[in-house]
Amino acid sequence: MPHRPIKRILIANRGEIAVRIIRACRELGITAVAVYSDVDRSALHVRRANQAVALGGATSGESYLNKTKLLEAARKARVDAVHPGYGFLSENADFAEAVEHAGFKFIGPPPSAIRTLGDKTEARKRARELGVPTVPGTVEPLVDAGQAFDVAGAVGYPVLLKAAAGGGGRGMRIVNSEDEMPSAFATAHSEALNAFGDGRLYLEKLIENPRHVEVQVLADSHGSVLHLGERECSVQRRHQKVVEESPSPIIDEAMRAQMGDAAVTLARSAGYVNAGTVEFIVDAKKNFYFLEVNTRLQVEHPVTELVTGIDLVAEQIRIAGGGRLEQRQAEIRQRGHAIECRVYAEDPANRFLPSTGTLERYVLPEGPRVRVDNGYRQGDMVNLYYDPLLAKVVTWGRTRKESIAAMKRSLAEFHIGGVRSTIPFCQFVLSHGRFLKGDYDTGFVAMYFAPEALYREGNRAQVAAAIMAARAKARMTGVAPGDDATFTTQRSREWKKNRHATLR
Amino acid sequence: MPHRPIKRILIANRGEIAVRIIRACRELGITAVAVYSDVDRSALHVRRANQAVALGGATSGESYLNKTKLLEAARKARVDAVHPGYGFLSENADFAEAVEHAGFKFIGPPPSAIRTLGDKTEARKRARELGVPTVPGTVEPLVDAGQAFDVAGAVGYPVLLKAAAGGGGRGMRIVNSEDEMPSAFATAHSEALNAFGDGRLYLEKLIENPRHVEVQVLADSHGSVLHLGERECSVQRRHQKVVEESPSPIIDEAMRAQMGDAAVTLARSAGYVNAGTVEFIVDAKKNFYFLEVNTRLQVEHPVTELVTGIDLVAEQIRIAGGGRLEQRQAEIRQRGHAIECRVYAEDPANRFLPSTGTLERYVLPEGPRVRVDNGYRQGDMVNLYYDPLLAKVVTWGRTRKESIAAMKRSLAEFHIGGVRSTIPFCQFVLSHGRFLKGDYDTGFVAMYFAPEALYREGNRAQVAAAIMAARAKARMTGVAPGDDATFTTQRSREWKKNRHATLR
Amino acid sequence: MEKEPARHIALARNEYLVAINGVRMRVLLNSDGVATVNGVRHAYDLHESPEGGTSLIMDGSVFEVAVLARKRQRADQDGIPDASERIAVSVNGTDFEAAVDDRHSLLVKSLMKTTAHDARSITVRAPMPGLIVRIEVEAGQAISAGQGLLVLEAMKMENEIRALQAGRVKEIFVQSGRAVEKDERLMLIDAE
Amino acid sequence: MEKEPARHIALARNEYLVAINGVRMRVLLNSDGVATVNGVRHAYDLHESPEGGTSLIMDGSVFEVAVLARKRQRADQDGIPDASERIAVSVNGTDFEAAVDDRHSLLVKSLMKTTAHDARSITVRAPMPGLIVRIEVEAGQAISAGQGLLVLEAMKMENEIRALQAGRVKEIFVQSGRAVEKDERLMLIDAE
Repeated sequence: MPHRPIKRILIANRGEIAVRIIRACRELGITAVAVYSDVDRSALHVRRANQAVALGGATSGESYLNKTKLLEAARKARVDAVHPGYGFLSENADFAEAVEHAGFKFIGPPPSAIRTLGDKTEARKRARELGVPTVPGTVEPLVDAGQAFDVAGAVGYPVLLKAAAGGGGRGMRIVNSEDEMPSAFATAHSEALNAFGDGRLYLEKLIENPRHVEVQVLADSHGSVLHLGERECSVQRRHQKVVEESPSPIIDEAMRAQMGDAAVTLARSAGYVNAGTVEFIVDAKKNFYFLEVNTRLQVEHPVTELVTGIDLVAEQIRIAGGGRLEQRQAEIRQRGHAIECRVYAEDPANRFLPSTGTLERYVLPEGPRVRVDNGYRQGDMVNLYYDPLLAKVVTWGRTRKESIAAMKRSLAEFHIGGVRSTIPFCQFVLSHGRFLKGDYDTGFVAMYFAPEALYREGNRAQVAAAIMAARAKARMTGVAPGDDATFTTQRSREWKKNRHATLR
Repeated sequence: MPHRPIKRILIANRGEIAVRIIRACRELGITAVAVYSDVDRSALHVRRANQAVALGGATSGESYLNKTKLLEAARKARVDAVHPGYGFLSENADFAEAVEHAGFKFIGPPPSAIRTLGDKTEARKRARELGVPTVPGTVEPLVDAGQAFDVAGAVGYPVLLKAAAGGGGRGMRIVNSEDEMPSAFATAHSEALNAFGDGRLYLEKLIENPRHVEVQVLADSHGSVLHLGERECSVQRRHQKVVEESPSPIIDEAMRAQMGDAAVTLARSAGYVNAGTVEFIVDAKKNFYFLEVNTRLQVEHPVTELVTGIDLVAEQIRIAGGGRLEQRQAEIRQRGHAIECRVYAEDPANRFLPSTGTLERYVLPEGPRVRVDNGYRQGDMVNLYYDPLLAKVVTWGRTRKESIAAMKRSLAEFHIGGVRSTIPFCQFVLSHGRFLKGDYDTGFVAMYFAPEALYREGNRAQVAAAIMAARAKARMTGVAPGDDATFTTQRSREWKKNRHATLR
Repeated sequence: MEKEPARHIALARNEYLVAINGVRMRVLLNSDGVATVNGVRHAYDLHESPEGGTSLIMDGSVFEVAVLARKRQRADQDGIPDASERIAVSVNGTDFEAAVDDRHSLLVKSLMKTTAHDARSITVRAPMPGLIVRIEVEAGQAISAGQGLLVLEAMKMENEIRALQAGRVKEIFVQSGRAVEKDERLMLIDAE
Repeated sequence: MEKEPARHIALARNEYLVAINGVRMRVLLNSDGVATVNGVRHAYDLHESPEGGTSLIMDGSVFEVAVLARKRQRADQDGIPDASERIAVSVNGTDFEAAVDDRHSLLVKSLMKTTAHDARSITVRAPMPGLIVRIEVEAGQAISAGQGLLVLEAMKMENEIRALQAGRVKEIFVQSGRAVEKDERLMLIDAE
């Protein structure tokens, strides 16, 4: 099939990932066309694009999830290809198909590969067939809550209910006992239906507090499939990742090769093309089990980029344009160590609930070792319509110790005012002995984190805040510092004497 | 000699380099103490420090060049060491000595090494003795203008007059013929005297349009001396570097080893410790000649950091604390390619003259591949008192092509309003065929650059500016767009009819 | 000083009571550059910037500070407006929400009657802005601790709000499908 | 249109003459979202941000724009104040300095008499702000093209200002040691 060269790309996304893709386009000399909902009119991803097409609406359904509007925008802007980013329609095979039918390249895997590997149940079946280890549980989606009781009884509680279609923790519930099953099943089903339009669930034995380790895969349309090493993503709240690193502190060369081979085997079997991620859980004995495939770019892709030197988004675009992977597996080398901290508009002191408002202060870290993938500017509103990810801070060091030091320095420079963020939580993680030793798993947050550990500002910072607040109040009421200086030394005596004079 | 551990450092500098050193301190867990002149009271380097001591004054002489005040600040802040940065007192052996005598570590070479290698005349003599090639010219400083005539006659015009004490293009003049010698000698002498307090000059044959290539050296106090490869710095205006890259497009492994050996030999012979740079010029036949040693950190050190992964400032601090270099020469590897563009507050369309004012708009590039070492914030004043360097943009790529693409993308994102900058000049360089081919030398600017090449904004950008300006004027005068909509279609006829009605 | 009732504190004209995270500080602005906080004198240097952020150098240490927007006044549990000024300050990237009183606001407070508060009545408030997906109880219904009361959706996540203790639903202020603000009243529970 | 003298242009109330880098454009603000520039209609979308920078989407293309401070009015060569509004606009990181006229400023201009201009008299102005280090000529002195006139120091660099053509020094406005602003008059030269 002859490939039309990719000169113009529609980025069907928003926020930091849209900005990141736009940057790759600009470096490749490709015209980047942004789309925007009404509330995103002056968002950073619009400002950084070459061109922009309005989608209208505010909710995701009216805009970034609206296939018809997106295809219309692609036609209007006469693009050659569509990049879906992550989230939204990135794992939607129907959208990928519609994009290709409309005559545009979809920058991602073929619809068939999304269907085969994106469906968790199908993917698990395939993994079993290929000899890739999987966690005991259902192979087919559950028929009803009754079947859930039966299977859970067979593999033994605790078990995990998961959406067949989704990811990112939505439609996922831990069930500790029979009693919890009815409401857990109902909630997971409803969440899955709302989030993915598909309420099917499956069930598996819960491996308690595993590590979450994933392998990055790149495949071109000429049969070459590579893995780019692993990412350790075990620091999670609500089953969503917050801190990731590469390489994992527990994976050695041999295990990396084993997991990499498993990932490549799975991808190859499904005719996978473009970037994808094979997720595994690793138990305390370092046994790894296939979890699922994310048939798209991951939020945490930058840590792989920093250690391998490979630009995953640029590779995605090249692959979609029919290009060949330039490296062989033996040439992929990890250099040093990278960490990513996700900065969400959430209040870690209040169960990570979303925090909305205006970014009254928003100052990014700069300088050596740090990369910031960011989607906001000071003065922007953070609203309820979309994912609360503001930015990602990624640091690099020759050693894990160096990249942690760089991250702590960078997080201290990242000043957000007006909206709560996960920065203090990330600072907690980066200072915790378990994390520093690399000895942590997905139970880390539940086990060690308590909101009391946050905002441990020194007494001096509070004094500074008090002086600033008092000065602000004085300015509001027109009082100048020292207006009542006689009170400084001899308060009680002078008080009576001056009472009359100083009352306004 | 037992070393007191370095826990607190006074940074005797300002601007981006002070901020960069503060960041290294914070990553190493060291308390960073800034100093500031009156006009720098709220400068970024103060904001980023843990502590700050006022020096008072505005001019460099009253503040960052004032040894007494700096030593007093070091005592007051009870620091263990002083980092001089570059410029100011960084190459002043007397200051280094005074710092050590006052009981602080000087983060830089020993005063004896600064004296031996920092004095250009002495360094040239030593290089000749060691068999390192040098350019024909005087070995001793010139006695007077008369001697300058004699030597110039002997080696043949054109010749170069250079300050014995200085660097950075100050006190340097090209002399093409006898006629030019008197005024050139007077100006160079006067500039050198003002800038360095030392008017001595020397003279050498001008190698016309050489390349400027320098080698980074690191030496510890235990006898280990390494070189970290070269930097190509041939894009210069007024003999000052603007764009640098590593590796150089013309240096191969063999030449790198030769130049590296020469640099290490020189450093070792002078008992050099800490970071330093050995500068060479390279003629069209790839012969290299020793030029001078910079006994300090260079402005362009980040390109070396990006390709070697070594943090030069952190190494400087470790070395000053008595630490050993961890690598051996064979372990130093360059990975990929890095470029630096210096963003000066200068008007490239007007002979690179300084441009002062308020940074009404100051938006830094972000995202993959780019590092920004920056000293300013939006709203800051750029004044006449100090060096006009605002920030450095440094990009990395697996290949030179990739780092150039990342640089072009990053410069396009760097928005400065209110003050002219060298960004458009750097954009010119990054798009020039000669630069893209790597086929350029120090004659590049004189040969290819003309201000007409700048600000080639498309017609559409001008139209956008015109609309914005018209809207701003309308707002000032209280006119709303469409206020006179009748004029839109039938201007001339309507004009007379409405004349009365629309005149205020 | 912390236990002294607010109305008995005599403040100077340039003196303030500042409460941050439950810590009360008495701040006297002696002059421009000197403040006494809880009796300890602090020398500071502050140069305010038009761009918002600046540095406060206090006793030699640097704090990057910014005064954020003045918060709207919050009604307390009983609906009585709080006379204190709410000012948010960012210090080294952390937001501090300060309640600031001067002599005037203290006077206002001392004059306001406080309504008796029924400790057995619990107001359930929205922990975040969001959309009410469904309400799982009815007015008058007896509930047990941990029981789900309603489901709030925000940023595509459903969050179940549960009862902290057993009791009876007294009143429900919202309906399914409604968007609510953070801290908006959702239900009133009579605790057992 | 460019050669038409300004005073003969009839502008609508919502119409402007904008000169940028020597290019004159006639801008009609038809409505909020449509402008006609030199007869070409442009649809645009602009949402101004409180923080200064924003994006203008014009005919589908994005321009990151900001209106910078209004420049002080500049006296022209003959000391007559220029009635045009000077407005600096940043577009994609490049500053554009626009001279904007509306119907009123054009009227003012047409009423102002222009003084005859002596083409043989050249004003030497400071190319940048700086300090006069030394003056190398005297009033009345004959000078040749390229001859050094004075030395201006800025940011520790000495910059020699030289004569562009031969002539005679008519007047010197500054003294050694004085700080000067950009564009400040330094000398008057009678050209040969």
